Amino acid sequence: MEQFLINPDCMVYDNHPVTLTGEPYHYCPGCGHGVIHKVLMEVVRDLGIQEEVIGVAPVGCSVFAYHYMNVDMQEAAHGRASAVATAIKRVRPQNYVFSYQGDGDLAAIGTAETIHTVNRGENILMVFVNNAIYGMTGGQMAPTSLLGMKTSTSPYGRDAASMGNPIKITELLAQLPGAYYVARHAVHTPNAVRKLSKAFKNAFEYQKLNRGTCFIEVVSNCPSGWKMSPVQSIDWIEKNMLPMFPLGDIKVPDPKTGNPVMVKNN
Amino acid sequence: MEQFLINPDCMVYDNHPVTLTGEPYHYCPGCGHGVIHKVLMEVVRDLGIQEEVIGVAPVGCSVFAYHYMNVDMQEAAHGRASAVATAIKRVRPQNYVFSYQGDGDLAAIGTAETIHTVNRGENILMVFVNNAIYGMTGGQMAPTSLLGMKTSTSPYGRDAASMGNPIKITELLAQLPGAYYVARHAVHTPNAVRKLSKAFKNAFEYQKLNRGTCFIEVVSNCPSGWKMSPVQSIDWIEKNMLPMFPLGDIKVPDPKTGNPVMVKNN
Amino acid sequence: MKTEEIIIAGFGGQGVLSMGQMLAYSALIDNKETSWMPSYGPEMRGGTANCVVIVSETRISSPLVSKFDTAIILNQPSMEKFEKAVKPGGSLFYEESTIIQPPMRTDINIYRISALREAERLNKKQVANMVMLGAFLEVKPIVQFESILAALKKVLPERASSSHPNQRTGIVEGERDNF
Amino acid sequence: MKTEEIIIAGFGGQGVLSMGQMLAYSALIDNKETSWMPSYGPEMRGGTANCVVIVSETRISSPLVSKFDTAIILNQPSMEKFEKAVKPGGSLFYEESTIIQPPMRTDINIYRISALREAERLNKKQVANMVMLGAFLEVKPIVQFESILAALKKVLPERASSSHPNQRTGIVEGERDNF
Amino acid sequence: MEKQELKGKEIKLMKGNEALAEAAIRAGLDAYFGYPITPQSEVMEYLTEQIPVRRGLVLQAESEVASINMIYGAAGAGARVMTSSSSPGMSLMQEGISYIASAQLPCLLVNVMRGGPGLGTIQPSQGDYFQAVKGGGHGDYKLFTLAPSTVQEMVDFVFEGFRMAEKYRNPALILADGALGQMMEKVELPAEGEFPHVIPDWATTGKKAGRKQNVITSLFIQPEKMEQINIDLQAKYKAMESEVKSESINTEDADVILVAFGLVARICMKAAELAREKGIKVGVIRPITLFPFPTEVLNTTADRVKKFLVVEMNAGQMVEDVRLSINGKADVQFYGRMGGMIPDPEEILTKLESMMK
Amino acid sequence: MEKQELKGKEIKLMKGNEALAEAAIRAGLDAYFGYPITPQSEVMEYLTEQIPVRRGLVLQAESEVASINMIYGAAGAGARVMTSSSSPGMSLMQEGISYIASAQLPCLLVNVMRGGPGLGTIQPSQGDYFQAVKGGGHGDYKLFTLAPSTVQEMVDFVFEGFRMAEKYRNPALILADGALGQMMEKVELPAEGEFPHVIPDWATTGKKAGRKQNVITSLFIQPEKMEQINIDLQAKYKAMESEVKSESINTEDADVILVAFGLVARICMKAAELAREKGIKVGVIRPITLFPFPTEVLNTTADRVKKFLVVEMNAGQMVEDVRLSINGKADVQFYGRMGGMIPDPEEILTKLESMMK
Amino acid sequence: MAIKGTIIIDTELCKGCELCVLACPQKGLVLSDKINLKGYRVVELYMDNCTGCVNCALVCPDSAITVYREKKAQAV
Amino acid sequence: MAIKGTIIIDTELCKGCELCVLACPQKGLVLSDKINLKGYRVVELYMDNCTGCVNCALVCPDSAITVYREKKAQAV
Ligand SMILES: Cc1ncc(C[n+]2csc(CCOP(=O)(O)OP(=O)(O)O)c2C)c(N)n1
Ligand SMILES: Cc1ncc(C[n+]2csc(CCOP(=O)(O)OP(=O)(O)O)c2C)c(N)n1
Ligand code: SF4
Ligand code: SF4
Ligand code: SF4
Ligand code: SF4
Ligand code: SF4
Ligand code: SF4
Ligand SMILES: [Mg+2]
Ligand SMILES: [Mg+2]
Repeated sequence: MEQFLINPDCMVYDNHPVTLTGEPYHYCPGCGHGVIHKVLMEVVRDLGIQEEVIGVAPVGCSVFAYHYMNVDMQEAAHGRASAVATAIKRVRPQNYVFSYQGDGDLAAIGTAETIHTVNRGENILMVFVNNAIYGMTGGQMAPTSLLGMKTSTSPYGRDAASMGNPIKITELLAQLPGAYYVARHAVHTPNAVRKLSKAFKNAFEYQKLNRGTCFIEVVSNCPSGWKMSPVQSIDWIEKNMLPMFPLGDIKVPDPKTGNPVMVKNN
Repeated sequence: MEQFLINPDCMVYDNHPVTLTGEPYHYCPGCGHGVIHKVLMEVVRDLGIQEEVIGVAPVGCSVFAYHYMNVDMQEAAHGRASAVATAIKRVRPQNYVFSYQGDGDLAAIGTAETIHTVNRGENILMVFVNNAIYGMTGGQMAPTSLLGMKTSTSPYGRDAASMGNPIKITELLAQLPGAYYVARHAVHTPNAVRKLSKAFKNAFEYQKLNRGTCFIEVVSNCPSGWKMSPVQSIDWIEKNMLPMFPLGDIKVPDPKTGNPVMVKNN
Repeated sequence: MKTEEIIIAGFGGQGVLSMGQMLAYSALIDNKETSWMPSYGPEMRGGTANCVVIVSETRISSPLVSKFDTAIILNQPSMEKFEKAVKPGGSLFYEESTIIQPPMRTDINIYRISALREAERLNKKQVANMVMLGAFLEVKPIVQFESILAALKKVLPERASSSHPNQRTGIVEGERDNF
Repeated sequence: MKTEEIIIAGFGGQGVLSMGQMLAYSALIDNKETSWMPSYGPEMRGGTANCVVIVSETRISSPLVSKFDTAIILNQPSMEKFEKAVKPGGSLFYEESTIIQPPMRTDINIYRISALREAERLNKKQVANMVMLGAFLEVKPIVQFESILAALKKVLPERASSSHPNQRTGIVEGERDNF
Repeated sequence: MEKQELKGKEIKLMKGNEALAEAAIRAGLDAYFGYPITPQSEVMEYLTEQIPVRRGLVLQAESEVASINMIYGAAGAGARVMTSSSSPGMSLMQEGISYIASAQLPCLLVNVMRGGPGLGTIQPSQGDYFQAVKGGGHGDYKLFTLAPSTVQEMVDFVFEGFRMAEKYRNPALILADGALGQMMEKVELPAEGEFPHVIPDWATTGKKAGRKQNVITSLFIQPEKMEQINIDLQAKYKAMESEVKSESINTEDADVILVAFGLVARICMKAAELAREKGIKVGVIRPITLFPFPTEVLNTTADRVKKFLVVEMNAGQMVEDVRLSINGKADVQFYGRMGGMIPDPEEILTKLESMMK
Repeated sequence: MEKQELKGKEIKLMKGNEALAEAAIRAGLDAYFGYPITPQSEVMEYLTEQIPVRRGLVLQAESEVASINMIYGAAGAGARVMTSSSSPGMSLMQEGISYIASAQLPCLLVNVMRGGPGLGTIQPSQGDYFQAVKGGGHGDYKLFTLAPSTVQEMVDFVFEGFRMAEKYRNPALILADGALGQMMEKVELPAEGEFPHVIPDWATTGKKAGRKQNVITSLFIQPEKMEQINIDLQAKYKAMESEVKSESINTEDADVILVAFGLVARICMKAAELAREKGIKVGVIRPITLFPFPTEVLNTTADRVKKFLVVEMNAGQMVEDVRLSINGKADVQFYGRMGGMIPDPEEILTKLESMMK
Repeated sequence: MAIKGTIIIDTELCKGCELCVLACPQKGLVLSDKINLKGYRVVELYMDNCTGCVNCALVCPDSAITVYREKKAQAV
Repeated sequence: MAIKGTIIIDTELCKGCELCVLACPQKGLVLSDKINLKGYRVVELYMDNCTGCVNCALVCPDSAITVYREKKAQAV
């Protein structure tokens, strides 16, 4: 029976989309980056735009994103991916451009570039992977680390008084007129992954129409930085990340006018 | 009659508060910086805190603020006044600390420092002088320059599609939990000046209570950069600046709880 | 003339920079070598401004010099700074109304100009600098009159071009006499 | 012993770094000179890790050397890299279960250790590295046994200290025989 | 806005900053990214006025850090790009420059120097020589560095800078000073459209079916690989040495040589004229490329001439490269003015006289 | 959290980064501002764990740009402050460092170098020598630069760095490499609380009635004034030369001298041992302060020894200062590894042998 | 019975994170004792109740899973 | 009649911006013909209807104006 199934005709999920290089990830077991890469590249495959996409990798665990994503890519300096993406899109408006950044990259050192890229409404997709920690450098506190969360630079837990509150940069960015489509997704369940896929698809479609910046936060996990097993990290996302970073659309085009409107009660 | 009036007893407005050095300003005729300096220093005088205040000057036309404000001051690198102020306050919590910054300084190059200072809720007063232009360098476009506004780097007028919309950074910052008191004032009329004075006073009082960041935007004018007379610039503030940057409180402490709340309909 | 090194100095608003530019433009039109070097920066904010113009028949080495063949002085602080910088035998032109302490040197040629008065007579205060330039050219015709008029168009912004006839009159008046 | 230069190499999770640290700590307790130099960086992410430990009676010049008196090898890639780096007459210890291609050199002393099996026997896989260390010290007692036990406390984080007795057994077992 | 025709060859009187900007347009600039700073804001101002009615694009970034990373992105996408700034702004760009050098992206950087350190003053300076040629950013890299001394060279070196940048896949730098940016001189502008730019095949333009993905990166985490990159870079820098340029004036019979770059070289020429009037035989060597440095010409000149005076608007920076070139063969002295002060020919003459006593 | 007692003298086995952090606490650090970057993140990690239960304050900034400007602010307010980073992060600090140098604020900077240029690799390097000693930022300024070669010196130079910084009102820099940050050695830690810090009277602490306002600035817009500031700075740098430090090992009878700083100096010592075993008389000179540079000792050694080999983990940076010191008196050769590779004693020996042939 | 499916796990890509195990509605996956060349214990399908729902593949961070599913038409 | 006041303008500080003129509810200020040492035309009080309302001083960017006002008590 199984033998009968295993033929190209019956394949319903291909683990080797042409848009991935097939190179095994260097990520830790269970790391969300892998899923996000895959979903993004599946969308690129599905839309048939592999030849037109240019991506920008950050400094962070996904610094080697170009080893995996089989599209033209640039590796940006820490925090500057959106500036790099801005320039690429400006000189090559005919291409689809995305940046892919972590929370340290996008919401700490790169805050100015992030805000101004969105404020200018650059016609790019910004993928923001929020794992509430600096994964690559060994688990330091990120701007999105939760209150009380222990990291290697908040060993007694993040304390609002001295380290500030976790920043909800996505909600801030949504306020800017340049932001066209803003949503927060996750990859902790199959359904979350399906929704993320749809969101990426929307974003590329809006980019084709030159509507402004599409910004998609993906709540992700970092089992190593969080010092727990991958399975525990999924639970931790549900219990701790999502209450602070609720999933869903934040700003979407009005179906009638096409103008972006804030989603209420988000 | 006049002679009779002119005696210290009858003086109701002293143009030489001890908190100003008395050095004549280098500002252009009619420039708002002068008024803002004066109001700020009058409040310092009125509160009797001259010995405890440490100010931070920006790079911008007010780079020489310390020539005029007779308090201890530091001159910060362009955009970094809030980082400098953060550090001063952290090592000297017993002092009152304020930063004084222009729109280019605070909302362009210094965006990351601005956001994170407020997000950490540093116990300082940030004075944000919004004159919608880079005064010091000769009238280039600022992040707050209005749509259609002609500047030396937007000679055909600011265009949202390529240069983005004027950024309302004050409204953004008010969203951050670290922001305790956020308001927008101006100096174009005597009444506006009176309100600004009150706001500065509030801010220092909250600082004493360690409540978080107080952020006061002051809509100001730059006759030279705007290429008009001082009197015309007042009119231009009313007609063009205020519709985009409406005056009033944005976030204030709830009188009952003391917790900061957003002011509705702002 | 082989090389003429000129300093023009005054307050920011007196048009010293554009006066210098006109001279340089004219030299260009005359196919001469020329350089125009402004002072910029701190002293310009409401303070003084100056520029050094060199017009030469040969390649100009340094566009910055500390001794001048000619100084055109429009205010008192500049007089104090530059009177001593005129080469012996050189010339100094100054606007009489703004100078409290007239120059004292005896080894140079001194021209006292009533440019402002002349300009007011023409009902255009702004052309005082042109009057001054005209006076200088009367004494040292280092560029052709036609070239100066052509240069006017270049230097003055589109808008100001409307005052062109006046400026022209200014130069002409300046060239006429008034010292 | 005047100076002993040791490389310990294996996969990230095998505890090679802490094994080296224990050795260095013990040397410190014994009042010897010591240095511990880890490889860090790219090869560590899910890959190999190694450290160089030097224990000496005199001042240590370079903490980095390319030839070793002893190599303690815990996986195949490390064997390929470091077998050739053992000085003639030196020693090579390796964990039998993880090595596919055993060492071939004849000019060095080779010790094949069943540390993992031994550790499994003790019901604590994590102490395999201690078994290995014990075996090494049995051959080359460059630090005192008491010092190694004292060092244990220093190296292992508070939490892991509970496994202290086991670790201790590991070392003891390692010292006993098993090669 | 309606686009203008391509401009032909022209002779004009122009400010250094504006001439440079005009030259960039004529050199086929695809994109400029920058942030205002005195004394070079006219570059962007000129471009924002001209580009919309001619061709290319200009974007005022939120900072110099953003600008330099935009340069990285646009250069990586195959565009001909330029940024300009002045000293403090250049300091902020150092990380980005190191990235660009490492990723081997061609682009043109312009530093119109002002007096430092710190916020300093906006008056002219040459205080960033070290930063330019020794590498202000981290790691071993070099910028092809051109030092104009006339407004004409502000024009010519834009073309030369792009040419070198593209030939070697390396950032080029024009190192000028504030005075050069502000002064006007006659310039001959080459015709527009005669310096074509081909999008390089390594650029990220979208992974077409026939080829492998293109990647722009400066990350080579394996030290062996990173060392190889460095070896390649060093070989490239070595190859660049063939492009070295300098100007020697009246050095044949000279008893003393003035060495200076940029505007100061012209002041030195004037000083040399004055000195010759007084009977002191002075020659001038002007390094035109600061990297590669004209080591050879200095070294061979030192076989004959035993006194050198290096003049700079700083505390003594290029003088080190002169000493390294001459390697003890002659006496190398230094005269410098700092913090925005410009030396005048007379003071150089005085120094020369004291040396010849 | 309850505060611990002051710690007494102790001997410990510590990682370089942690030893440095511990030393800073014992040296009375008031505040640390920094941003994570490999291979020095342990500095801040250690401090965030220790400081809350001991004394001082630590703040993770949003970036290196913010960190260095926080250092400016806190130093200007009279605190004893430190930041640390690694190569790309240091590049981002260059503007701020230039400001600090110009405003003459004492503080301690630490660069634990990694391989560049660009993002490069996290493996050890000495590629930022030029940036450190020539000034990566704009304008003429110098950092008092210390190059530790042992973990013990990572401790000692924290004290020395603060001492020099405060004595000269100048930033001091510890220039280490990644391996030194990561390795463990025995260290003797001085007792805490024995290195008192007095808030300087120029600091911004609030303008008390009796005195004039205190101002921290690097802006001196009048070039005459800015030049004077530069003259003062240069005089200060000159004065610092009296603090120069180096180590000479077996140079008396040497036929060839190895010159190296930091960890590489120790590798050279090993190479020298190996060479002497083979009969080549090798000495080692280790510059300990990189600015001021030990010009004198190198120059006088060159009166006798005619061969020098400079070894660095870069493409050849300090070798220029060695050549400048020796000024043609001896043959100066260079051997370097780049991009995170560490030379081993044997390869240096091979190079030595080829030189002595 | 539900539509029948199956999966193939590329065991050299699998890192044994067990996220697929968590995601499988059929509870058909389990961490096996097999260790791959990189040293990870890998997951395997131990029940034949797979529906081909794709859930496991969607959440697999290492793209280790291919899913096959009986076609509707064939199922008839 | 309203409470009587007056002002003193430090003409060396005044830059003739006329913002005080705009702000004076009594319309008592005017740009005069006098030019100060810095070359600015300065403002003067040309009517004696000043009420000492302080408006002019508040908006004066150059701190040029001191205001005096008859005390209530005195006014009685
Ligand atoms: C200028 C600079 N500063 C710091 C670093 C060190 N660094 C590398 S990645 C990183 C943060 C990574 O965190 P994040 O962006 O959240 O990505 P993640 O690894 O969590 O995916 C830092 C601080 C650097 N490479 N460059
Ligand atoms: C790093 C750096 N970049 C740029 C500059 C040049 N600069 C000085 S002030 C300024 C902008 C001033 O505008 P704003 O902050 O709005 O102040 P204003 O002059 O309008 O009061 C700029 C770009 C600088 N000094 N340093
Ligand atoms: S450190 Fe965290 S973010 Fe980085 S690869 Fe590992 S799990 Fe993923
Ligand atoms: S340029 Fe504008 S902001 Fe600056 S002093 Fe003049 S008017 Fe004021
Ligand atoms: S396809 Fe569905 S049912 Fe089959 S193994 Fe995967 S998750 Fe389980
Ligand atoms: S999710 Fe993928 S990597 Fe994780 S255990 Fe399952 S198959 Fe293996
Ligand atoms: S005090 Fe009031 S009434 Fe008097 S001049 Fe001023 S604004 Fe006018
Ligand atoms: S507001 Fe002040 S500066 Fe302006 S005109 Fe009136 S008095 Fe003069
Ligand atoms: Mg992260
Ligand atoms: Mg402004």
